[in-house]
Amino acid sequence: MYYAVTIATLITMALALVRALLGPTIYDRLLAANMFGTKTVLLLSVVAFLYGRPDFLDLALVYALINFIGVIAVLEFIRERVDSDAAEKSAGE
Amino acid sequence: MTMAIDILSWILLTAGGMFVFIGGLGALRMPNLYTRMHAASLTDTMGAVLVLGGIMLQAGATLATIKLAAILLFLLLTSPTASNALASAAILSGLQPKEGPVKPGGRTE
Amino acid sequence: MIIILFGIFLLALLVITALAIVRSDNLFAAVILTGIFSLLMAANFFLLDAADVALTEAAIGAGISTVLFLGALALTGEHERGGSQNRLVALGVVTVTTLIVIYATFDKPRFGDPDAPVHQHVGSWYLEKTPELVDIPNAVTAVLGSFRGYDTLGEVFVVLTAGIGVLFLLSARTAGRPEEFPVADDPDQGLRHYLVPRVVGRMLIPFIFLFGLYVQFHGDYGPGGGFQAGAIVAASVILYALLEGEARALRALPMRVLKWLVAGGALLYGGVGVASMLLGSNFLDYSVLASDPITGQHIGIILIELGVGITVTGVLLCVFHAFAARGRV
Amino acid sequence: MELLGLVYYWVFAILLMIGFYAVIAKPNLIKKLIGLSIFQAAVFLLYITMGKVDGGTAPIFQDGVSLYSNPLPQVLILTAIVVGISTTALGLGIVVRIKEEYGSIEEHEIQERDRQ
Repeated sequence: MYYAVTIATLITMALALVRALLGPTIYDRLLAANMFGTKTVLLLSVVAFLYGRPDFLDLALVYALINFIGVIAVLEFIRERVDSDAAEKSAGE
Repeated sequence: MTMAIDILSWILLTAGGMFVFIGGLGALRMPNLYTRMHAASLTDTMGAVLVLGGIMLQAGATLATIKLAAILLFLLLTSPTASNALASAAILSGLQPKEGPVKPGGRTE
Repeated sequence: MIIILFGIFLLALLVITALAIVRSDNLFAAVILTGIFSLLMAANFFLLDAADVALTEAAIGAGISTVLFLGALALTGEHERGGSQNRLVALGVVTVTTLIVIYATFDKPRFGDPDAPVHQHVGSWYLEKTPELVDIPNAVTAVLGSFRGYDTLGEVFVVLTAGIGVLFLLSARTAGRPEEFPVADDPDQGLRHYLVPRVVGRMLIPFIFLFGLYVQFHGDYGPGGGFQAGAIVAASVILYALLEGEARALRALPMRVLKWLVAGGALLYGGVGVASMLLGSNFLDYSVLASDPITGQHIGIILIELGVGITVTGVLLCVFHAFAARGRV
Repeated sequence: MELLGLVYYWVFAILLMIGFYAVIAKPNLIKKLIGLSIFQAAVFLLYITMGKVDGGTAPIFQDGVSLYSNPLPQVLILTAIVVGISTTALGLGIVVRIKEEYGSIEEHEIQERDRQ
């Protein structure tokens, strides 16, 4: 049954990647990247049990803790850009 | 007893897999950013709860369960926060949510 | 078997992501895709039994590399002008080289072959001797800290040198700029108007820091060690800086302290080596640090891992502050 | 099975060349650095792939397990990842200084200004 969850997670990762590639706005990409992070946490937890080495859950814990720093950094970046240059439109491509 | 736990965790894992998949589908197919975000973030947290809950039942009362609970707690804290941050960044940059009905499968951008 | 299929699926995603990164015109989008690339790399490392490496990739790739690239983008602009130059020549070179390298892979030992040449020399010796000579469960930490301590010392000094280089480059004053740029506690700085990320982020910072310390000191028994811990601790301080503004982060950990951390960690590492020399053994041979050789090894590994962690934290934070300060001028 | 294992090496080759293409063909300096980090990642992947042993597990000793993957490539790559981010940061620092002096990070514009 771990395999079923792993396969579902992998397919969802592929779907999220397609969303990240399509865009169209930068926020869609960011949403996809964030989703990808959550999926990676699930994948790593499930695979740790699949391998029979549950002590490797530390890895999933790292991602659960610091994955959202990326989103916060982008938010800060966008805030600065909006402040400095309101004219530039944030169209993705 | 172990049989019951196995069946329960199997149900949780399958449901979690479904939720995860539906979230991915929603993030891909929904017509604009805010609906995509809705699909992705809601099913994301639900999927995480179910999958990690299912694994926790398998792990039993070990250190692994505590770690899984910590992972779940942090995911439940950070994932909605990231969605909130993302939505406010999108609004801030002038990407307004569209009102009114959307044609199925239609792209509104 | 089925795990290999999972791995190949992840590798396919990896190649697609890499292609998208190179093709994208918008550097901002490319940086976000780099984050996905790093997640895929970590998942692949984990499937290939490299838990320690996956942890390092997670600690570096999830936050810090995105933050550094964004810091540089804020200073240089995010749009790439002009397409590829000499596109056809480059494509030709790249295609031919790919084909040659793929042709060469047919002579490689089978994937996962236990008799491959890689496993014939020191690798298996390390696995055999670790329980006897160092006696810690994590063979990777044993090799990193003890058997190949010289190597790691070299790497730490490369990190140190890179950090010093960034400080030299970005602290230089340019003509027409004010000599001192005051770091004011601007209320608009950071994300203070965003209540939700700020509150949740502040709740998380202590846990990230604590987890960094756990990774640092649990490195002998599970995946972890100084390199990973340094990156995680640095990530927690960077999160603080992002949420509360540069000024507050600099008040909590001033640049002066950070520079001492950078030098102090490397000094601690070298000092352990010199101490073992003074006690009558070779440089970085920890066996003499205690009456019992194995206890000596344990003490030595904990000390040098601490040195590595301190230096990595210091360098990453110095680099982050250097980019951020440059943007404020 | 034989071919499935080789896929790892092929992906190494392809990633290596994708990174190399970005370095030689893209005029934007930051894009070159991103390409360089993809190149780097490909090398990491090669090392870790070679360290894998069939049926082995991560080289962290556990009771009841006798077959472990090779720890040596992992040690080399673990340190290389951290060194990689530091050197990338150094490269980004140089790019930022170039932008300040030349007003551009596109290779041909920089060369044009050099010729003046």
